[in-house]
Amino acid sequence: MSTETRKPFYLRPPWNILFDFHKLERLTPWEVNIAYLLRSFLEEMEKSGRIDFRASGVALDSSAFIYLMKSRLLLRLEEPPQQPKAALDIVPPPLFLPLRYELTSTTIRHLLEVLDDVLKSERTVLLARQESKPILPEPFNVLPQIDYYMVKIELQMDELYRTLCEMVKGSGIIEFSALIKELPRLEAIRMFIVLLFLAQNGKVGLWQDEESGEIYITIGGLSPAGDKSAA
Amino acid sequence: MPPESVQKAEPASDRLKRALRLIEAALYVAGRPLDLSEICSVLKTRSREKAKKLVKMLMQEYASRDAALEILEVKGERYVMQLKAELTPYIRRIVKRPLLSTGPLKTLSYIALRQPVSQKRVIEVRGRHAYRHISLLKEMGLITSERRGRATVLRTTDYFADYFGLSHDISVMKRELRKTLGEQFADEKNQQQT
Amino acid sequence: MPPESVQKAEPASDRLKRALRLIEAALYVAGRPLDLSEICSVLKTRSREKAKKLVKMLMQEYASRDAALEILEVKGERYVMQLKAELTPYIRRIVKRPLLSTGPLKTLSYIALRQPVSQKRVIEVRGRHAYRHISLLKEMGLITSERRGRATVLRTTDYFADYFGLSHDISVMKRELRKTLGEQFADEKNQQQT
Repeated sequence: MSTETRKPFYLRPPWNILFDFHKLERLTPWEVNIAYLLRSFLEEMEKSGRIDFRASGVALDSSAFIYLMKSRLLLRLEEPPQQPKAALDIVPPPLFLPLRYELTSTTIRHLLEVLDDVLKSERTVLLARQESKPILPEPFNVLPQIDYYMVKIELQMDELYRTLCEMVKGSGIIEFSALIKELPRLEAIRMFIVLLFLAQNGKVGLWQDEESGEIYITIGGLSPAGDKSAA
Repeated sequence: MPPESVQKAEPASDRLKRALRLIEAALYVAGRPLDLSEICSVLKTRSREKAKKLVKMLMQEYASRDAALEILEVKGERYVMQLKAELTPYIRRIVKRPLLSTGPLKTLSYIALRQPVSQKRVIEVRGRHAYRHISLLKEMGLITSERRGRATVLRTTDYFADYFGLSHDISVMKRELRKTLGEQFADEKNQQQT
Repeated sequence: MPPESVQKAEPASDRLKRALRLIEAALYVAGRPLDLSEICSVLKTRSREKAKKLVKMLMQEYASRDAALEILEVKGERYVMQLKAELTPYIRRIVKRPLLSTGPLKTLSYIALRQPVSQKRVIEVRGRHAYRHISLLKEMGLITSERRGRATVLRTTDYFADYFGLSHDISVMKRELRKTLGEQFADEKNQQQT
């Protein structure tokens, strides 16, 4: 009972998922409302009157990780899990094969003929294994994953930037709705995320018309607000 | 009476016996229906009539012997040696060669009835384990796959048709299959509805 | 005289005929030598003596029929049905189907030479597609797999040995394989030199 009361509030649901690394790796990111979790976490902490920077840091780190998982899924264009389908077609009963003996033409000679090839690749594998013995300890395995992710983002950013430049022939304004015309929904979301990255790097400007909801993208140092009449 | 040139004149009964043994041997090793021209080539004769007469004699011999094996005629004047179906349940455990289990056999009958059918469709209907069935059936030479744009299309092979003594013409084959599967097929439909 | 309870008392001659047919069926579909315990299991009897007596009768029946097939006893009280060797040259062209295509055959040959070998090692040497080969070879009864701690260990079966006419003893088999392999390489070298 006493341990229960001493346990900090954030180790209880719903906040506990932010503090359990193993759970975090297994969860479906779409089921997590990060904004709600963080807001209520701050509120609870304020209520308790004890500001714990260490816990806040972990919560922030975990939220970033969940966000990363979400973005990664979008970039992979992973479809949401499919609804179980009703039977599509009737499966006929099995066709039982009549039992027949059949002499096959493979002899021990054939078996040994192919062995030569296999032994060659065995030598290659063994040789490669000797050469690639690690000398340094393995780097922390989370880092390469993130690097790979960033490389992919950069590739997507370059590609989108090129497309935008072509559309406006150097400089000008593009409507987001025109950009994603005829694209499937997931592809459009993916493009929007890449666009946010471009904006963060200062490569494009973004401005949203509050009435129509249209987002204007500017390229080539144009100020989005100043040029909205041109759009 | 001394034999007149033993080399040349083998007695007729021996020649007959030898011919029957050759056909028996060919049917045994083939494991599939042989047509008359294949039987002719084994007998080294051009007379299809003669070959046919001899196979029929062998069929009769097998029938009268009441053996575990039978020789049957299938469509297109083709002949096959196989185990009598009623004995299958008793020797099932002995069979080591791929006597396919029910799962792959269902996938096979689905492909046969719906061919040409996309691999995607087969997986949708039969589930992801059907990938293994498909590769097994391909390895056994019962089906082939072919790329058509981004899709993989599956169909049965001539070997499949031969194995079951079915027509090589796909639409005729499907009709034959439906007839074979008919009663069982109807049973299954009823079970799904209940 | 009316038959006394037909259901119960199958005449002895019919029982005998049926037993012979079951053995014939088993030997035919196995395509490999069967030992007495396998024959007992088909006959559903525990008496090895009885099984032996019945196989011998079937052997005699085949011998007297002067057929293309024969039943022989091989090492270790095992019995096999096979084509009489003298007929092989005449029907060779009929035999077209290989046991396996080249890919799975390569995987099989590697397992045979390196057995017992871990599945991981086989995949390293043969590539990821070898997972499919392994499951095919298992399905065909040519190899077996066994868990040892976290590893899966592969080896060939007696069926494999029988198919290629190799010893059931693994170390003897490997010696046989290496010897034949050596001879083959020697042959090839000689051919290349001439």
